[in-house]
Amino acid sequence: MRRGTWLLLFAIGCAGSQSVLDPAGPPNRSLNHLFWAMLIVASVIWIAVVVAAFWAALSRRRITREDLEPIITVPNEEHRRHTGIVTGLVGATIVILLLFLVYDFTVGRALAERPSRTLTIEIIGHQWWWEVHYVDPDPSKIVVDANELHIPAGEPVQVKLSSRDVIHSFWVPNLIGKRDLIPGYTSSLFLNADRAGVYRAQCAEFCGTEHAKMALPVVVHSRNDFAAWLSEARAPAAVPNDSSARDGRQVFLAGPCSSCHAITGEPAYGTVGPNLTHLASRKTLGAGTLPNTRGNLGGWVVDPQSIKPGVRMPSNQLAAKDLRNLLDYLQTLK
Amino acid sequence: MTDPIRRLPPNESAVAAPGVLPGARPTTLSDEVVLADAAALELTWADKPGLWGWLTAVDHKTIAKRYIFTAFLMFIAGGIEAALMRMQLSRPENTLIGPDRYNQLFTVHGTTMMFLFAVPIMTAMGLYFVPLMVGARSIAFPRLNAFGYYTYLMGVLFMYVSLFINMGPDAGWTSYPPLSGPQFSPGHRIDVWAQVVTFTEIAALAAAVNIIVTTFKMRAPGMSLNRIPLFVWAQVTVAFMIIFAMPAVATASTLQLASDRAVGTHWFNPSEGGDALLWQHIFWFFGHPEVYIIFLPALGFITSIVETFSRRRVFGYTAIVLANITTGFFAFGLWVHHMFATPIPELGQSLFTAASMVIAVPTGVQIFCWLVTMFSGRPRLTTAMLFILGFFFTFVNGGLTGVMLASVAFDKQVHDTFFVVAHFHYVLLGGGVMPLFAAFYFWFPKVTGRMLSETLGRWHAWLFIVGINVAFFPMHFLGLNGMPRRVYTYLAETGWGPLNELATIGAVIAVLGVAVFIVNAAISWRGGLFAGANPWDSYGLEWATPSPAPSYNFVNTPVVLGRHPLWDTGSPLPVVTGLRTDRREVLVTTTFDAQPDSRHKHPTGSIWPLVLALVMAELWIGSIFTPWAVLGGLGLTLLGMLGWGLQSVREQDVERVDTGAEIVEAA
Amino acid sequence: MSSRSNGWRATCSALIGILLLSACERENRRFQENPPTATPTSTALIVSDLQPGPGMVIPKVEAPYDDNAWAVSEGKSLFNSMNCSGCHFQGGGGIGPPLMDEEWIYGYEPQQIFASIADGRPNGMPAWKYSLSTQQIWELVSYVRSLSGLNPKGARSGRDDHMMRKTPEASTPNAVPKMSSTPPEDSA
Amino acid sequence: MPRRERTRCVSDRRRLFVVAVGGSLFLAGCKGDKEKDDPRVALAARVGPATTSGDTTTKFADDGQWVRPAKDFQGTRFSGLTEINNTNVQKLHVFGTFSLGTTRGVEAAPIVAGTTMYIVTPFPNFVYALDLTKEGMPTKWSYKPRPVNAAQGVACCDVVNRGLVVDAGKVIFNTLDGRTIALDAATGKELWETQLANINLGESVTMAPLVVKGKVFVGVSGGEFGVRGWLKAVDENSGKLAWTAYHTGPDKDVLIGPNFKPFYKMDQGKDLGVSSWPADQWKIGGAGVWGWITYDPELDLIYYGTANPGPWNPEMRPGDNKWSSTVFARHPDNGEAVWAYQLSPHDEHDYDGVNENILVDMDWKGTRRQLILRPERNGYFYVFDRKTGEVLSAEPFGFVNTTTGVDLKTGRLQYAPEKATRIGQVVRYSCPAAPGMKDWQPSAYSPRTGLVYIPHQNLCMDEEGLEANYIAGTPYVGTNVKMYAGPGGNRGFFDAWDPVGQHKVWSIKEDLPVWSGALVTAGDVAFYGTMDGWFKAVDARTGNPLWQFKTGSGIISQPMTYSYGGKQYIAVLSGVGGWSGAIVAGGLDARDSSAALGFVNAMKDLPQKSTKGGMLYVFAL
Repeated sequence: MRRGTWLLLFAIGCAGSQSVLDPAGPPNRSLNHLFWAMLIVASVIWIAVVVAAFWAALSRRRITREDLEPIITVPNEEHRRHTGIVTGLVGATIVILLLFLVYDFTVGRALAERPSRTLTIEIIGHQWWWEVHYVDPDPSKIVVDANELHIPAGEPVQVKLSSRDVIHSFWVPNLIGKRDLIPGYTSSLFLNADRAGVYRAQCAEFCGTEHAKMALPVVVHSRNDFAAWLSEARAPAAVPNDSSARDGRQVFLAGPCSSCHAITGEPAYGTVGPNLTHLASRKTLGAGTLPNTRGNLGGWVVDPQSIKPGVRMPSNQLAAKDLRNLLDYLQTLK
Repeated sequence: MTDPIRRLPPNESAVAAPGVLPGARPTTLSDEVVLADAAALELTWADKPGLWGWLTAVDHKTIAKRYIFTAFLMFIAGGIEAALMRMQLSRPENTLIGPDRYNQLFTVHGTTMMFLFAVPIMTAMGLYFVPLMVGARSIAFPRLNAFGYYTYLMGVLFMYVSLFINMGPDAGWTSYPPLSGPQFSPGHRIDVWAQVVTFTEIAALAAAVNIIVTTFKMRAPGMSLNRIPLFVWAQVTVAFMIIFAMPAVATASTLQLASDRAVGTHWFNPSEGGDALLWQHIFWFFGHPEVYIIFLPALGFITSIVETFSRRRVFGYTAIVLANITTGFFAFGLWVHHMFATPIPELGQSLFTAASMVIAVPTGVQIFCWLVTMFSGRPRLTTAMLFILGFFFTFVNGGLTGVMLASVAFDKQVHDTFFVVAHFHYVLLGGGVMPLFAAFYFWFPKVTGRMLSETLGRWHAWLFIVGINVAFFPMHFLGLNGMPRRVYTYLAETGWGPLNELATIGAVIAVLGVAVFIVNAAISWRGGLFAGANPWDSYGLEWATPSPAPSYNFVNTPVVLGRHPLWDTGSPLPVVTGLRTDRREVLVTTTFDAQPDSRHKHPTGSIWPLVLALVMAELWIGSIFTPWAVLGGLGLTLLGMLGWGLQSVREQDVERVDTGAEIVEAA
Repeated sequence: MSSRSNGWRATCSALIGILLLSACERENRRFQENPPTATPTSTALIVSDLQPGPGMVIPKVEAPYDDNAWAVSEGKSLFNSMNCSGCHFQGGGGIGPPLMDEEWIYGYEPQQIFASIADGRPNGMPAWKYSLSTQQIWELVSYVRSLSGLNPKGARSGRDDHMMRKTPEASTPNAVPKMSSTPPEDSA
Repeated sequence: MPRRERTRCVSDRRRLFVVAVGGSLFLAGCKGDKEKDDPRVALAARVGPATTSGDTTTKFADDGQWVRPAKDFQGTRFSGLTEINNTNVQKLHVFGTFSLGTTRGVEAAPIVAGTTMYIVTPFPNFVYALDLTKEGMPTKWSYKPRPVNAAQGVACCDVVNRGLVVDAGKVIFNTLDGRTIALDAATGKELWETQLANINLGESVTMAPLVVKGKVFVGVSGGEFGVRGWLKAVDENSGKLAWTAYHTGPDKDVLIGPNFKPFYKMDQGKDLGVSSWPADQWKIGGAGVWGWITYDPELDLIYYGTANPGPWNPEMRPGDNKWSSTVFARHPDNGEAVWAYQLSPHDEHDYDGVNENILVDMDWKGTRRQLILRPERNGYFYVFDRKTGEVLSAEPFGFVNTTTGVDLKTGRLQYAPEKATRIGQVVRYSCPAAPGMKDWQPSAYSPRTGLVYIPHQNLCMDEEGLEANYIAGTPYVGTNVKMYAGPGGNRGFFDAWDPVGQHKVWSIKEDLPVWSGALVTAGDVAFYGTMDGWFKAVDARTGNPLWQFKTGSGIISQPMTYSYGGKQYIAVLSGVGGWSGAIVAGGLDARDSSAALGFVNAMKDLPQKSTKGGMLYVFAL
C-alpha cells in the first residue's frame, strides 16, 4: 500500500512516456491547458455539490416530532427564493458549459490545422502489429518498417492510417489524441513533437485476442538525427561476414521465416509479418511486448504463443545450433 | 425501522381540491363490505397455486419480482466477472486469466450489466410499482409482461450456458464489426451476443409498451397528467426511449450482424460496399439512450426517496418532468460522441459536442431541485438517503467527467481508456446502482412486508460507496497515463501496477458491500421487522395498500386529489367502487384527466407467454446454427401466437362505464 | 418460488446444455499446444481404392481441428496468406485442382490431405513441410475439408471481408467425396 | 456464283458488304450506287489504296511453308496463297487429322517446313513431325522432352505452349519447365538443350521462340509468380546463352546503354528499372516475355513487349514499375535496347504488354513510314514509328473505361482514378478485364486489304486488391477478380481494324471470347476459331461468314496455311484450355467465381459447350 500511495502521488504528477499529462508537443500542450481548466472548474463544482448535499442531509439530523410532518405547502416567497436559486444555478451551469464549448472549439480548431508540406507516414494496422511506411515521392526511397515509429522533432508529420483487418486505434498519449484505423477508411492526423525522446503508443480500440499487446514505441529524433536515421533505414541488409550469422541467414531464407517476413536486400519478401530489415535496432519485440534482447528474441522465435497467446506467428522447432545461428543473423539486422 | 408510524390528518388544502368525478355520489363503505370484497378479489385475482399456477402467473408483482430477482442475480454474475478481471489486472503481466477468457469475461460483464441487469431491473421496478403508484388493479398487458420476462430469462440462460461452455461472446459489449464479423470471430460466440441482445430488446419493448399504456390509460381517477408521480414520469420517458432506441440495436445486431454472420450479407464488409462505421452509428444511436434508460428511472427513485425523507414535497415538479423529457429527447442526439476518434467531419463532431454539453443542463436542473428540497426539508439519514448521498458524491463526479469528455480534443485522448471506464462506472454505479440500492431499502418493505436491517444497510452503503470510489477513482489516472480499456494485461514498465492494485482493493471492498446486502436481504426476507402499509410515512399510492400488496393491489380503486395522495388526503383515501369482484376487471381512465372511461375485462393466467417465449428462443438460438431454424421457428411462433390469440379472443369483453363507478369515502 | 423455479430451470439448462455440448470443442481456441502428435503415417500416401487381399482396413487419423471453428478460420487465413489461394483460389481451382468439389486426386481423409500439403504432390503442389508447422498444416487440412463440407457445419467459416466470390463454407452444401480416376495430365 | 451475289447485293442492303466479297469486277459496279447508303462499303473503298501500296512483308515470305507461328518476321500471319479464296472456301473439307495425346489447352500453330509438319503440344510438350509426303500424314518421329511435372504448378494460365520454330534444319522449342531444346528437323534427335528458367522462382516458359541471325530468343512467363522478367538470346548452334536482358533493375541488367533513345520523357532516365519501384520490389517485379517477338531486318531490330508487373495489386508497387508492360526495340546481336515505350505505366489491371508488334511500312498521313501496328491489351490500337518509338495513334478498339486515353504528347496512358484497384475495396465494372481487350491471341495483317484482323474478348470485371505475400515458387497476385461479359453481353469479337483510318471496319460478335489466333490469306479469307470448337472462315474485306467447321474441342490455337504439291492446306489445332478455357481443361468449379483468376466466372457455360481435346485438323479443297 505504501508503494501504491507513493505512486498515486506520482500519477497525479503524471510524468511518463505514455501519459497524456506529459506533453511532448504543442497540440497536446494546448490540450493540457484545456484539460486543467476543465478539471479545476469541474472539481470546484463537484466539491460544491457534494458539500451542499452532505450539509443539507446532515445539518438537521436531530428530528423532532414536528419535523416529521411533511411540508406540503411552501410559502410563496420561499418558493420564489428557491426558484431564483435554481434558476441562477442553471444559468451558471449554462454559462460554464458555453465557456467550455468555446474553449474546446478553440483548441479543436488549433489541433485541426493542416500544415502544408510535411513528411507523410502511413501506418497500417494488423492483428496485432503495426506496419509503418515512410512515404517518398520516389518509390524506391519508401521505407517499410514495423512496430516502431520514428519522427523528427519540431516538424509536423502527417500520419495516414488504414487497417487491413479490424478496427485499431492509433494513440500516442504524449503527442496527440487517438484516431481509429477503420477498414474501408483512410484517415490522417498530424503529429507535432518538440521534445526528443521515446514515447509509447498503444492500440486503443479492442482488436481481438492480443489487443493488450499491440504497442508502438514512438521515437522522436532531433531533425538531424532523423535524417540520419532515415538514410540508415533505407539501407538494405548486408550479408553478414561471420560464418554463424551466414548460416543463420540460410536458416532464415530456407526455413519458414521468409514465408512471412521480409528483409530488404535479401530474397525474403513476406508481407504476412513485420518487415525485419532493421529488427536488431528496434527497441522491442512482438509489437512492444518484450525488450529486444537476444534471450527474448530466442524465446520469441521458439515459442511466441506463450509470450503472446494467439499471435499469428507459430511456434518454431529449431535445432539448437540453427537457433543460435539464426539469432546471430537476426542480430546483424541493424 | 423503529420509528413510530403515525397517520397524518388530511391536509386542508388537498381536501379542498375540486371533485374529480362530477356527479359521483360520496358514500361510505363499511369494513364488512371491504373485507368481503377483499376476499372475493383474492379469489379472482390470485395466480393459481402449484407448478401450473407458477408457470401461468401473470400478476405484475410476481413477474416483476422474478425480473428483479433474475436481474439481481445477473448483477452478481457481472460483479463476479468484474472481480475476476480486477484480480487479473491487479498486477502487471499477470497470468491468472488468459486473453481468450479475459475477452469473454469483459464482454459478458458489459453485456450482462447493460442488457441483463441494468435495463431489466430498472424496467422491472417500473413493472412492479407503476401500477401501484397509479392506483391500478394490474398492469395493462399482463400476459405480454410475462412473455417479456420469459424472453429475458431465455436470454439470461443462453448467455450463461454459452459462457460456461466457452462460447461466451468476446468482442466487447459493443461488438464492433469487422471484429465481430464472420471473418474475425469464427464460431458462434458473437452470435450468442447478437441473440441475447435480441432477447433483451423484446423484453424491454414489452415492458415499455406495458408501462406506457398502464400510465396513460389505467391511472386512478383524479390522477391527471400533472399529478403523476415523478417516478412514473421517469418510467414513461424511459419507455418511450426504449421504443425508439431498441429497434435500432435490433436492426444492427439481429438483422445486420447476424445475417452477415449466418448468411453472408455484406452490411459491414467495406470491400463489397458495406461500412464498418454503419454499425457504430446504429449501435450508439441505441447505446447512448441506453445509458439514460438506466439513469432516468434512477432519478425517479431519487425523487421519491428525497421527498419522503426530506419530509417535503419536491421542489420543481414541473421542471423535473420537463428535464426528464428533455433528457430523453436529447439522449438521441449525442451518439457521435462515442465516435470522436473515427473519421467523422469536424463540424459534425462539434455539433455533438454541443449537444453533449447541453444534456448536462436538465440533469443539473434535477440535481438542483433535489438539493433545494433537501435544504428546505428536514432530511433523515436512512440507509436509502445514505445511498442518495453516495449518488451525489459519485454520480456528479461522473457527470462532470462526462462534460469533459464532450470536448472532442480531450475525448480523443481518453476515449477507450481507463479514464472512460472510470467515467461510465461513476455514472452507472453512481447514477444507477446506488439509487437502485436506495430504492431496495426504500421499497423492500412494500414488496416483502418486512424491513431491511438499517444497521447492515449502513455497512452495505459505506462499504459499497467507498469501495466503488476506491476502485474507480484511480482509473482516471490510469487512463490519463495511457492505459487502454479491454486489455487483459500490461507491462510492468508502464507503471500502471500500483493504481491497478488499488483499484482491485476497491473492488474487493465493493464486493463485500454487496455481500452484506445479500445477507441483509436474506435475513430480512423472512426475519425482518414487519413493515405495515406505509413504514416511511411516504405519500404515494403504493403505500395506500397493505405490504406486501395483495394480488388485486387495491380493494377499491383510490381517488387522487393531489400529487402526494397520502400526504394531501391522508389515509384512508377516497375510492371509487363498482368494479366487479367476481372476475378480473380494471378501470380504464382518460389519458389527460384520468376520468373513469370504461371497465375492461382483464386477462387471467396463461401458459401461452411461456410457450411463445420458448418457441421464439428456439427461433433465435436455432438461427445461429442454421438459417432454416428461422423458418421452423417462425412456424412455431405463429402457432404460439395463434394459441395466445385464440385464448384472448375467447375472453375478450369490454364494457363502458356509465354510472358503475362511484367515489366513496372509506369508513 | 425459487424451489419450483429450480426444477424447470434445471431441465431447461440441461436441454440447452445437451444441444450445445459440441460447442466446447468448436469454440476452443488452443493457441499454445504441442503440435498434434498424430502426424500421418505411411497410410496417408495410399491413394488407391484397390487394396490387395481381403479385408484390409486403412487406419484413419482424425483431423484434430475438424470441429474447431477457430482453427478452421486460422486455416483459412493461412490458405490465403500462404498462397494456397493463388492456385486453388477459394476452392474453385485454377492452377491447382478445385477443392470444393467432390473429386479428390490424392484422397480426402485428413491424413491424406496432410500428406498432400506436407509432402507436396508431383504435378505442381509444393511441399510445405519445412515452411509450415504441424499445427498449421492440420489447421489447413480442416479448412480444406471444410471447402466441400467434410467437417461439421458449425465449425466452418462464414464470409470474409473481401469480394463475394462464392457461398461461404458455412453455407456450402456437403459434397460426397470420391476419388477421381487419375491425376489429370500426369506426365507421360 | 457471281450472278447470285449480285442479286443479293441489289436485294438486301443489310448484307451489302457481301458484294465486296465478290471481287473487283463486281465490286466496282456495286460501289457506285450503294456507297452513300452503307458506311461499310465506304470504308472498304477508303482502305482500298493501302492494298496497292506494297510493303516489306512479302520479302521474307515463302508462302508454301510456315516455319514460325507468326509466319514471317513481321508477324503478319498473312499467306500469299490464293488457291483457297473467298469464292471457294465453302468447299473446304477435312483432309487429315492427328491426335496430340494431350488434353490441355492447345495454343500452338502447326509448323510446316519442307515436307514435314511439326507440332509441339502443351505440357508435357511432346513434339511430333508428320510426314506430308505420305498419305494420312504419318508420324515421322516424335520427341518427349519430359519436363519436370512440378512445372505445372507455376504455369499461371494452363500449361500451354505457343509453338515451335524451324530454322536451319533445326526444330527449336521451349518446355514449360524452362528448357530450350533444338532437335534435328530430319531425325528428331536432340542437338542441344539449355535450361533457362528456374521453376523454384516461379519461372516457366510458354512462348514460341524466335530465331534471328543465329540467335534464339526466349522469354520467361511468371508475372503471377513474382519472377524478374527477362529475354534471353541463345546461340542457335551451340545452345549457349548469348545475352540476357532483364526487364527490371539497373540499366546494365536491362541492357540499356548509351544508344538507348526512348521517344518520351517518361521513359528517359537512369536506372528507371530500380527507381520506379519500391525498394527491392523490382527483384520480384514480373515483366516477363511470353508473347510475340518480331524482327525488322532493315533496321536490324527485334520488337517485343513485356508482361505485367508483379503483383497485380498496384498498391504494393507505387511508381511506374519499369519496364513492365513495355515495348522494347533491341539489337538482336547484343540485346542492346534502342528504344522503349511503357504502354501501361504502374499497371492497374494486369494489362500485360506482350501482344504482337506487326511491322508494316505504309503511308501515314501522306508520308511513307515504318510502323508497328499493335492491338494492345489495355484496349488501344497503337501505331508506332518503329524507328523512334513515337506513338502515332492510340485508339480504343473496344469498350474501355479503366483509362481515358493515351496522351500523345507525353505518351502516357491516362487512368480513370475511380477504376484504380484498391486494397479492401471492390471496384466494379472495370473494362477491359484482366485479360485485356485482347490477350495473347495474335492478330493478322493483310497487305491486300490493309486491315488488321483482331481476335479479342469483350470482358469486364470486378476487382479488389489484396495484400499479396511473396513465397518463391507460389503465386504472387494480390487481387480478387471476377469477370463477366462486357457491354452487349457477348464475350468475344473478331474485328477488322483499319490502322490508317483508326477505326473498326467490320466486327463479328462471338458469344465466347475469341481466344484463337487469326490467319489471313491473299485469297481474302480470314480464319479464326471459337472456344466451342467452330473453325470459321470469313471474307477479309467484309467479314461476311463464308464457311465453318465444328472441331472436336474448343479452338484456342493459331491457324496456319501451307501448300504441298501445289495444293493449299489450312491447318489448325483444336483443344480447349488456356486461361479462358481453364474451367474445362482443369475441371474447375464454377461456384467459385474467383477461380482461375476470375476467368471462370465468365465461362460458366463452357463445360456445356466444349470438352477437353487435342487434335490437329488439316483442311483442303
